[in-house]
This record gives sequence, structure tokens and C-alpha cells, in this order.
Amino acid sequence: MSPDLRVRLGDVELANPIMTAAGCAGAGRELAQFFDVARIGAVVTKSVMLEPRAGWPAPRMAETPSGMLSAIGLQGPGIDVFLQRDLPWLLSRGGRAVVSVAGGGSAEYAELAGRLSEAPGVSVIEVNLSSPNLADRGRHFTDDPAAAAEAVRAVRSGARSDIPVFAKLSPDVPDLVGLAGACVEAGADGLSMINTVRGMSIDTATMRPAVAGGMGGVSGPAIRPIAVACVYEVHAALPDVPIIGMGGVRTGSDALEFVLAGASAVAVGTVIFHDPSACVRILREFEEALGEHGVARVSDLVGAAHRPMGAALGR
Amino acid sequence: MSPDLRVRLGDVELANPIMTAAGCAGAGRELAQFFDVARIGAVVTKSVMLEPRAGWPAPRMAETPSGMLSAIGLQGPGIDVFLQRDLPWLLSRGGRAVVSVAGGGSAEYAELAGRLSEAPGVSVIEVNLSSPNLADRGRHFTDDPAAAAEAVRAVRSGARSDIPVFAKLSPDVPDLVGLAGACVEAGADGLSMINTVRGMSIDTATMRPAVAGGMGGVSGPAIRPIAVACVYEVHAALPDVPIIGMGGVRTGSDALEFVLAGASAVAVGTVIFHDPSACVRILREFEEALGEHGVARVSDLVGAAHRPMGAALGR
Amino acid sequence: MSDFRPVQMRSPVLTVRRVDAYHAITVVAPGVAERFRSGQFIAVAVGGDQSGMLLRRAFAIHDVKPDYGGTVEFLFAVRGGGTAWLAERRSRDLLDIVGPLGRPFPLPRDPVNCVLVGGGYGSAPLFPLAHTLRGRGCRVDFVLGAASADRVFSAITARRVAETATFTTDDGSFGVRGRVTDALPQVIEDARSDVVYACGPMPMLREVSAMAMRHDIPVQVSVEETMACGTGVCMTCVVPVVGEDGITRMVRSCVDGPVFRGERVRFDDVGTIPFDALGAPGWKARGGDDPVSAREAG
Amino acid sequence: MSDFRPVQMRSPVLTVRRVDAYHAITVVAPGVAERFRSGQFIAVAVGGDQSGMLLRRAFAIHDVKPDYGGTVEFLFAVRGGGTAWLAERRSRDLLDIVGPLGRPFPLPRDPVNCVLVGGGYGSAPLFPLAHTLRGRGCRVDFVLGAASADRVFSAITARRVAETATFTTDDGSFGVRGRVTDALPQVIEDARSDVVYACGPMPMLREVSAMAMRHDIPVQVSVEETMACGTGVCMTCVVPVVGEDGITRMVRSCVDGPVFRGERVRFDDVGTIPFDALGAPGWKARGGDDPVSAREAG
Ligand SMILES: Cc1cc2nc3c(=O)[nH]c(=O)nc-3n(C[C@H](O)[C@H](O)[C@H](O)COP(=O)(O)OP(=O)(O)OC[C@H]3O[C@@H](n4cnc5c(N)ncnc54)[C@H](O)[C@@H]3O)c2cc1C
Ligand SMILES: Cc1cc2nc3c(=O)[nH]c(=O)nc-3n(C[C@H](O)[C@H](O)[C@H](O)COP(=O)(O)OP(=O)(O)OC[C@H]3O[C@@H](n4cnc5c(N)ncnc54)[C@H](O)[C@@H]3O)c2cc1C
Ligand SMILES: Cc1cc2nc3c(=O)[nH]c(=O)nc-3n(C[C@H](O)[C@H](O)[C@H](O)COP(=O)(O)O)c2cc1C
Ligand SMILES: Cc1cc2nc3c(=O)[nH]c(=O)nc-3n(C[C@H](O)[C@H](O)[C@H](O)COP(=O)(O)O)c2cc1C
Ligand code: FES
Ligand code: FES
Repeated sequence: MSPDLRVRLGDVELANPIMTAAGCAGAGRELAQFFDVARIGAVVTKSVMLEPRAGWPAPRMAETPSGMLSAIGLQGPGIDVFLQRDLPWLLSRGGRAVVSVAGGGSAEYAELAGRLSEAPGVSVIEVNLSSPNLADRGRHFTDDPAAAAEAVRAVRSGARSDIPVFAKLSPDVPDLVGLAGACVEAGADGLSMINTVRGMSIDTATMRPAVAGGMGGVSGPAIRPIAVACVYEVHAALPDVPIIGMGGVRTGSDALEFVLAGASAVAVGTVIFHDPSACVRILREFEEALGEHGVARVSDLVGAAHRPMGAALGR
Repeated sequence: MSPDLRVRLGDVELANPIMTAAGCAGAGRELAQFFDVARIGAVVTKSVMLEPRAGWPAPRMAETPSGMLSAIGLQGPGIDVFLQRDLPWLLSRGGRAVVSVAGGGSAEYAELAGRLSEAPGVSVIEVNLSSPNLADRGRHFTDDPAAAAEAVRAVRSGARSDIPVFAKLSPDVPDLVGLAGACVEAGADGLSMINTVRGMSIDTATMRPAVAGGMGGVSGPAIRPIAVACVYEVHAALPDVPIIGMGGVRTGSDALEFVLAGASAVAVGTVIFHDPSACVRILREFEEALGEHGVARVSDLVGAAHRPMGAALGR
Repeated sequence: MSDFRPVQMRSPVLTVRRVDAYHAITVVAPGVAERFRSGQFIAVAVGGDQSGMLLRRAFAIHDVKPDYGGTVEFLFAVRGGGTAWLAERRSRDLLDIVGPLGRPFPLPRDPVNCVLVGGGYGSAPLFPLAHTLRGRGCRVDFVLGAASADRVFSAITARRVAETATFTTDDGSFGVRGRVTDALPQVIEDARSDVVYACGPMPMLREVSAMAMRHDIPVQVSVEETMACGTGVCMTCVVPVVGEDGITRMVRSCVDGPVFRGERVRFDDVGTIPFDALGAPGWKARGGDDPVSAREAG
Repeated sequence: MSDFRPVQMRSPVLTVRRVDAYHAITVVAPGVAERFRSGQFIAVAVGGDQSGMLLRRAFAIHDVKPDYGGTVEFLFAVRGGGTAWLAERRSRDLLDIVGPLGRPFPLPRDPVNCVLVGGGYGSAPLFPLAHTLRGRGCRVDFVLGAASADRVFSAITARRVAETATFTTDDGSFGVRGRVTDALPQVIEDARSDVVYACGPMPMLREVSAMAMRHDIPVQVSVEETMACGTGVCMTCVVPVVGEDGITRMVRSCVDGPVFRGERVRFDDVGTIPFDALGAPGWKARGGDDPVSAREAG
């Protein structure tokens, strides 16, 4: 008997826990050349902003050991184009849409949430809190739990009540558990983590920073142990809050690692660049791993690594 | 003409900038089987404590993509054995000794510094601030700039005035630049960074954390972009403070990357496990890279990536 | 050819050859070969299953043959870890490739005179293009340049396929000393070229485009920007390009390119966000809209 | 043999063979071969220059031959990424190896009766040991066990070298159904064994040691703990071992082992810090000495 892969993110049920990570899959269209996007749990879109945004100049990336450094700067066409072109396409293919939003302040976040709530078919809204808070000299919302909470509150109030709101956290914060708690307090139905880790590469030929933005974000398998630690720690503190775990997932076993740490769903980011079919491959490997363990329901495994030895399966 | 590789760490001059990282080379004896330890800039010893310490149970490590997770727990024989056995051996081979110390509180730090100052031949004392502060429920000294400053002050006051004191920082702190400033204010002659990054692996077979300590530290090339960002940022804020840069150095080009970011010397840690001759290989590659760039003095390159385009060499 | 979608496959290596300063690898990749059109590229995973090199490497397709159901050849110079690893492949090894990717060279409807300008390994995609153009009755002239003789590409094939083939090297070790742009105007005039196709480094493409514009003939350039995915999802490979509507956008060179009309690429602004680009800071005044901070994740 | 230091070298692969469930690789490594003593191991870098797998893999040396100046053979089962990569090597590939590493099996001065007990690939280091012991006039008896027939090691060689060879398999597919420890007491009695040498999983070593102690004969065990460096600098490979002075220390199995006197290894406490170990929490009261916190870097 194949395991029951269904997972819940707040009030929403997904057919399986494997999804794309924001900014690593567009809105699904390019990946549909390689697999049927309806087969995975959900497509998390590139963070959408109100207006078109050009982002950072090139070079925008550098390869790093088992990872990459990137500084894209939230390039995108804005919410209008997203609602006219990208979202309908994804829904027409039977894909589940988790829409990531990025704003410069509460008003923008609320407006984005409102616009998405008018459109049919948005399953979850993910709040990218690593965008610059214009009211605070461009510091990120995650730098200040109060600012993060305000952004979450804005999205929650702007969004239809049946759409779960997930707050996406960066690991580069003074107190991750405190930040997570503040977001939940402010109405987040769940948490997504982690965003990229702050980093830098210097091109030894030019002797300059390798990406035009100077600093960038590290992603990929290199950061997986950092991400697993974040998920584990936040799940320990807030065991009832669903988590979308991510950071360097490359195989089904990696996805399982996140579930054991406490994630209800798992997103695949940078590894998509390596393998455009990664999500379906990982889903298959994940299902096989569950079978080998004789697990009936993936939900039984969420946070299993926290349980005392021998009770991992909670049976 | 071969480039001038000499670098200064406070009042001490080293023949070249390549050294071992604390805890990755013992006190040099095992590596001496593979190369002459007098050839590298210095050997940084495993952190020494006052008393013998057994550390964490096994398993103490797990491999991670381009890195490893470890939780050793400062196992060591204590300062007496170090002074009787390890330090004399290193000095007898002509090695330069940078001695890392770890204490549970200011009194221990001061005592360690005093003991080391009585012994001849200690070039630099490195203060490992990632050891548990017993007065603060075992939180690390780096978690609190005031506690870190106090530990540094204790070492500085206990140490002979001609021995430079370097404060070793962890990247997992709310405000790295603030912490660095507090350490310098407290008398640190320089900074070492970075220590390992907090992380976790879960063994999907046993469904338990892969290392006995649960959480561990990530090291190796995976963390290099994180480390380079830390060095860059602190050098930007405190350009006159010498930095020993480390985190995933694998090649001479990686070492150069740290120098360009602002490091005066570069330590090699985890990569020694991969290649016991790494330090001398990296030194050779580093020298070659300088030659290719036509650089006369390594000191000309320290922080060069901060300079405006075209002025990288400061000439 | 109804299905233009790229495919992903594990392709057996047929041959690995040294060609002067380059390595040429031929893989058996029927799905790629049958979909291929000149100017497209493949993205190759490097380093094996547990590789620390996560990103695929992009290579122009240099040749496609019907053998074994369809083979694909690409040429490369060893540069860093990925190309070093590729150079060590042997026949029967498997390569994980994705392709064909990108917008191909648009082909003229009529049998016009085409000059093909290549710099270094940028010459690679021009060879299949030359064959296709010849098949359509076009005149083909080559202008190929490189740093030195061992980096000039397939000179013999070029001479065979084209009406004329002009070679330039920086050091004068082969053909004319100088750059392709030194030789190009004369070739355009002698051959009465109607269109220019070019592939090579950005500065070369900029000059070639400027020349074509001065001669008032269309120019198609294939650009090279660092690419993380090659499939259009990562947004790392952008260049500023002016659209039909006159608006400059940061477009993806992997799917909207790598081939662009030369006069539309804002070569002088490559590596910047032009102030008038769609979504540039201050592009549409919303009051205090700041450039995205450096800590930006995406 | 005045120089016992391990060497690091790039060794060409001579052969890669399948042996039942195992792969056997022979490399040309004169420096390792000439220094080798039974029980020592090599540490092999895996995945190539840009590998994401940073740590060397440890393998017991199974055979050493004088050909080509000195060759070294090791056997392994594919387990994870590193062994999978090794299994794909071909002759003439280069392997970066360090060795010989570790404390070898101590040899008896007199020609005594030795029983050699191996579990799975743990049998590997017992073969060169058997040859050496035979060379010294010792009687050798083998007890080799594994999960199934295809995991039993070199049965033919074992029969040839030893006086007797007893085989056990968990599934009974070869030899006696059961474990080596089921067969061992009888062998010890029949062969009047004077000393036991054992290599295999920790639980097996614990039982073998207990048996030897009951028979009041010395036992040398080769343990296997996860190792990051193999050279003694990382402190990851520790096991609790009682010293000559009666004090338990966390000792490095790579340099102080992998061979220990069985009765000195605190098998029941493997994976813990025994409370009475040197430097254990509270070992020497200094008031409030806490176990090192989980965020501990080193
Ligand atoms: C559309 C396109 C077609 C190309 N065709 C060819 C070809 O036919 N022959 C050839 O030799 N090279 C070609 N290149 C360049 C080739 O992709 C790089 O030389 C190669 O990626 C270098 O990899 P490396 O591991 O050796 O170098 P490294 O410097 O180690 O690579 C590190 C990272 O930077 C990226 N990178 C480095 N240089 C380039 C570059 N010039 N362009 C894009 N990304 C780069 C790599 O993909 C990798 O992610 C092409 C590039 C593009 C974008
Ligand atoms: C002294 C010694 C001698 C050994 N001799 C042999 C031998 O002759 N034949 C053989 O097949 N195996 C032997 N092993 C075990 C062998 O080292 C592991 O099977 C191998 O490291 C697994 O690597 P992997 O990449 O396939 O597995 P992975 O699970 O991917 O390895 C991940 C990490 O864990 C470490 N690791 C995993 N399993 C073990 C293990 N059992 N022991 C130590 N480290 C481990 C690896 O070194 C690596 O760092 C020996 C181990 C030791 C310590
Ligand atoms: C190129 C790139 C673009 C990204 N864009 C976004 C984004 O728009 N919004 C967001 O919340 N996260 C973004 N991320 C972060 C990823 O969603 C993910 O959190 C992070 O990369 C860690 O996962 P990974 O290691 O699997 O990539 C981006 C990451 C990359 C590499
Ligand atoms: C096994 C191990 C032990 C370590 N022990 C210490 C230590 O005793 N004291 C210390 O300050 N840092 C210690 N470190 C941290 C290293 O010195 C270094 O800061 C870190 O590993 C980053 O460098 P790397 O990536 O080159 O290893 C240890 C690291 C490892 C992997
Ligand atoms: S390379 Fe990823 S979008 Fe072009
Ligand atoms: S494996 Fe590093 S000390 Fe033993």
C-alpha cells in the first residue's frame, strides 16, 4: 500500500508535501516543459510585488561549493501581469498556487493580499519578509519582529479568511524563535523557512565582489544543515504551527530530513536549476523512502526526530 | 621576484599568512607527518581549557554537502598537559604557536592567559568565545557582547603585554559588527572569524539527529560565502583591526578571497581532514596567485575588494 | 517538428576529442538533435551525482548528426572546475544534459548574403547556422577571430562551407593580426552582405552591431551572460534589451535569447539597470521607492 | 622499515573487481605498501576535485603485493555516495589516498594458536594478518560471518590459509546459520586458541571480547567509529577505552586504534561519555561544571 502523502497547511490540504521554492520556478510555466505541474503539492511563485521591478544588475550569481550566491533583487512584472498571465496559466494546468508576496510596507502587503483574494484559485499566500522595509531605511522586515508582525497582520487582514497566510523567515536574525512567535501572534497560519543565508563571493581575477549587489544570498545543499536546525528549533518551540521547510533539498531523503525536523511540506529551490525535473524526482524518492520505513501517513512523521528514541514513529 | 608574504598580527610578524584553524590540527604533531610545520605562518592549536575535558559522545560528526557538521565539545587534556607536551613539541620543530583558549568564565580565561604567558614561545592567544559561559546558564560568550568583552578583557589582563590577543567570533550573533567592536574596545588586538555555523543533520535511517549533541557546527567550503561576508563587513567597519579569516578555505584562491575581503591571515580548518597537506599546498597556490597578479606584498591586498574599481591594488 | 520543448536526458558520450585549444564532446542525444535549431545551446550537469558544482554549464551546439538516432557535439575551452571535469570524460560515460535551449537564430526567408562573425568559442553555433543558410541558398561569409591560432575555430570547415573565410588573431599567429571588427567592414562590402550573425564576447558584439547599423543591415547576436538554470526560472542571466514597444526590459538571455537583434541590446548598459528600464528604481514614481537592498534574497 | 609515517599519494587504479557483494580496488601505492602492517587502513578521497563529499573514506587494507613497486587492495560494499563513486572507478583513474593509518594488530612473539573472527567486510584486515601469523609459525583458524552468502569474505582464501575456516550467515545461505559468536566457543576449544583477533560491528566485538575473557585468552579488536580525518586531528572518532592506569579516556580510534585490546574497550558505553571518564562532566569537581552546550563549536 502506498503511503498517504496528503498534508495540511492550515485549512488547505495538499496532495503531497513537495513544492517549489519562491523565485526558483517562476510560476510553473517553464518547468511544465519537464513535468506536469499538477503532480506536485504546489507551485510557490516568484515573490510578486505591486509594481514591475527590474532588480539588481548582472552578474547576479556566483557558484559556491554545493550552492550558489544570488542577488536578483525581486525582478518581476508586478501583480497586474501576474494576475492576468501567470496565475491563470498555472490554474489552467491544474497546479496548486502558493503565491509569494513582497511589499515595501504594510499598505502594499495588504493591497497585494486583497488583490490575490479577489482572484480565484490562490491556495496559500506566503509573505516574503526579506524584502526591504521602506519605512525603516530599507532594513528587512525580518530584522525587527514588530515590523515583521505588522507586515503579516497587513496580509492577514487583506486576505480572504479561508486563505492561509505563511510568513517566510530568514535565518539571519537575532532570535528566530522570537520572530516566528511574533509572526504567529500576528496571524500567520504557518511559517516558511529558510530564505537564503547572507553571503559574499569575491572574484579573485577582478578582485571585486562577484555579484553586482555585493552581498547576496547563499542557497542550495550547502545551507541544508543550517535550514534543518532552524526548522527543528522553531518546531520545538511552536509544535502546532505548520512549517514549509526548505534549504538545499536535493533528494527525497533530504525532504524526509525536513519532515522529521518538523516541516509539514518541503520546498525545492536551487536544485531545480541543477535538475529541472527535481520536484517530481524528489516526490518519487520521498514516497519510496516512506515505503521503506513502512510509514502509512507522512503526517505521522512530522517532527518525529523530536520524539524520544524508539518512539520516532509515534506508534 | 617572489612576493613578500610577511603579515603582521598586532605586534607579531608571521612569515606568511597561512595557518591552521583551531581544533583542526591538534598542536601540529600529527600534521608534521605530512609537512614541515615551520613552513606555514602559524599553527593555531585546539582550544585549551584549564582541566581535561571529555567532550561530547560519538557520533560527533556527519558529512554535509561540501562541509561537515561536528559537535566535539572541546575534548582536550587541559593546560598542564598542553604546556608539558604539546607546546614544547611545536616549538622544538620551529613552529609558530597561536594558542586558542576556552574558559567557562573570566577567571578561567585570565588564568589560562597567565599560564601561557609564563611559558616561552606563545606568539598569539586566540580567545574562543564560543565556549559556554557558566555564569550565564551556558550561553556562549558571543551571545552577549558584554560577556564577550569581559572574557577578552580577562585574557588581555592575564596575558603578557607583548602577546597579541585575538577574539574568535561566531557568525550566529545578532550583531557581528557590534560584537567585534566590543571585543576590540575590551583590548582585543585582532579578530578571528568565523567559527562554525550552527546546524543540524537528521539521520533518515534512525530518524534521530545525526550527531549525539543534536545541534552541531557546520564547517568547510559550504560556509565560505558566509565567512567571506562576515570578514568583509567587519573589515569595512573596523579597517585597522587585523583579522584572521577562515571558513572553508580549500585552495590558494580561496585564501586570496579572504585577504581581499579584509583578512591579514587565513586559517585552514576542515579541509585539512580532506587533505592533510592542505596548508602547504594552499600556501604554494596562494603565492602563485599573487605572482600571477604581479603583487609585490600580500599586505597590499588586504581588503582590496573594498576599494573602488580599478584601484583594487591600491597603486 | 511540432514539439519544441527541451528535454532532459542522460546521454552517453560517443567521443571526446582535442581540437587545438578546445575539447569537443559528442553525445548521443536523439531528443535534443531532432529538436535542434541553429543558435540553441545545451546545459550540462558537471561533476557527477555528489558534485559540489551545482549549476549546469551552457554550451552552444556545434554540430548535430543523425548517427545513433541523433548526436550532438559541443566544443569548449577548459576554464574552471566544470570544464576541467568535462575534459576528463571518456566515451560511454553518461552526461546529464538539458536541451535544446534558447531562441535560435532567425533565418531569412530569401536567399540573401549572410556574414557570420565569431570570436573564440563563440564561433561554435555559427557552423550549423552556415549549413542551414547554405541549404536555403544563402551566400555565407565567415569572419572568425581569436586570441591565437590554436583558438581559431574549425578553419578548414569554414573555408569549405563558406564563400569566403577571413581569420583574425590578436597575435597575428593565424590570418590577419587584429580583431574581427577590423576585417568585417571590408567583408560586408565585398560580399554585399544583407545580414550579420555574430557570437562572441559582449564588446565584440557591441562593435559588430554598431557596424551593421552603420551599414544599415540587420544583425543577430548571440550573447553570453552567466546562467544558473538555462531554463528561464532563476532570473540570473538578464540583459537590458529594448522591446518592440520601445521600452527597455531586463530580459532573460536563456529563453528570450541568447539570440537578440543586435540593435535592441543596450550593450553600453550591460551590467547595469538602465534608469529607464521597466521597473528600474524610480521608473514609476511611487514616492521613495528605493533600490532593493543588498541583503535581498530574491 | 624505519619510517612508519603515513604517506599521501595519487595512486593509479590497477584493477576494479566485483567480488560477490563487494568491490575490490587495487591501487599502485608503493609508499603505503612498504610501510603497511596488518590491521592498518587507508583513507581515500572520493568524488574528485570539486566533490561535495569532503571527508575521506576509511578502508582496511586487504592485501599488499610487491608488483609495480607495491600495490594495495581494499574491499568495500556500496553504501552511500562515496562508495558508489569508488565502485565506478576504472583502471588508470587516480585515487588520492593516505596511509597506512592506525595501530596495527600486535603480533605474538611465539608461534601460538590464533583465531581470527570477522563480520562482513570486517574480515578484510584479517587476511594479511593470517598470512603474517602463518609466516611466524602460528596456527590460524577463521570464523567469518555475514548476513548472507554473497557477503562472506574470500571463503576460498580463508580455507587455504587457515587450519580451519568456519562460516556463519544470518540466513543460513552459506555455512552455519547464525552468528560468528555462536560458532566461536567451539572453535576456541577445538583449536586450543591462545589469542583472538576480531574485526566487525561493535556488538559483535563486544560479544567476542566477552567470550575471550571467559576463556581467559587475550583478544585484539579492530573497531569502526565514524572518522572525519583518519589522521588524529579532528577528535570525531573517539571510543571510551580503559588505559593501563585504570582510567577511562575518550581515545581516537584512528591513531590510538583501530586495534585495541578487547577487554579495555568499554563497549557498553560506546556512544556515551562514561561518568568516570577523564574530563567527563563532574569528573573533577570544579563547581557547576556543565556539560558543554549543544552549540559548542569544537
Ligand atoms: C549560451 C551560452 C553558450 C555557451 N557556449 C559555449 C561554448 O560553446 N563553448 C565554451 O567553451 N563555452 C561556452 N559558454 C561558456 C561556458 O558556459 C563557460 O565557459 C562554462 O560555464 C565555464 O564553466 P567552468 O566550470 O569551467 O568555469 P567556472 O568559472 O568554474 O564556472 C563557475 C560558474 O560560472 C558560470 N560561468 C563561468 N563562465 C561563464 C561564461 N563565460 N558564461 C556563462 N556562465 C559562465 C558557470 O556556468 C558556473 O556556474 C557558453 C555560455 C553561454 C551562456
Ligand atoms: C578503520 C575503518 C576501516 C574500514 N574498513 C572498511 C572496509 O574494509 N570495507 C568497507 O566496505 N568499509 C570499511 N569501513 C567503513 C567505510 O569507511 C564506510 O563504509 C564508508 O565510509 C561509507 O562511505 P559512503 O560515502 O559510501 O557512505 P556515506 O554514508 O555516504 O558516508 C557519509 C559519511 O559517513 C562516514 N561513514 C559512513 N559509514 C561509516 C562507517 N561504517 N564507518 C566509518 N565512517 C563511516 C563516511 O566516511 C562519510 O564521512 C571502514 C571504516 C573504518 C573506520
Ligand atoms: C535565484 C533565487 C531567487 C529567489 N527568489 C525568491 C523570492 O522571490 N522570494 C522568496 O521568498 N525567496 C526567494 N528565494 C529563496 C528560496 O525560495 C529559498 O528560500 C532558498 O533559496 C533556500 O532554498 P534552496 O536552497 O532550496 O534554494 C530565491 C532563491 C534563489 C536562489
Ligand atoms: C572538528 C572541529 C573542531 C573544532 N574545534 C575548534 C576549537 O577547539 N576551537 C575553536 O575556536 N574552533 C574550533 N573549530 C572551528 C574552526 O577553527 C573554524 O573556525 C571553522 O571550522 C571554520 O573553518 P573551516 O571551514 O576551514 O573548518 C573546530 C572545527 C571543527 C570542524
Ligand atoms: S539562466 Fe536562469 S533564467 Fe536564464
Ligand atoms: S578521525 Fe579524526 S581524530 Fe580520528
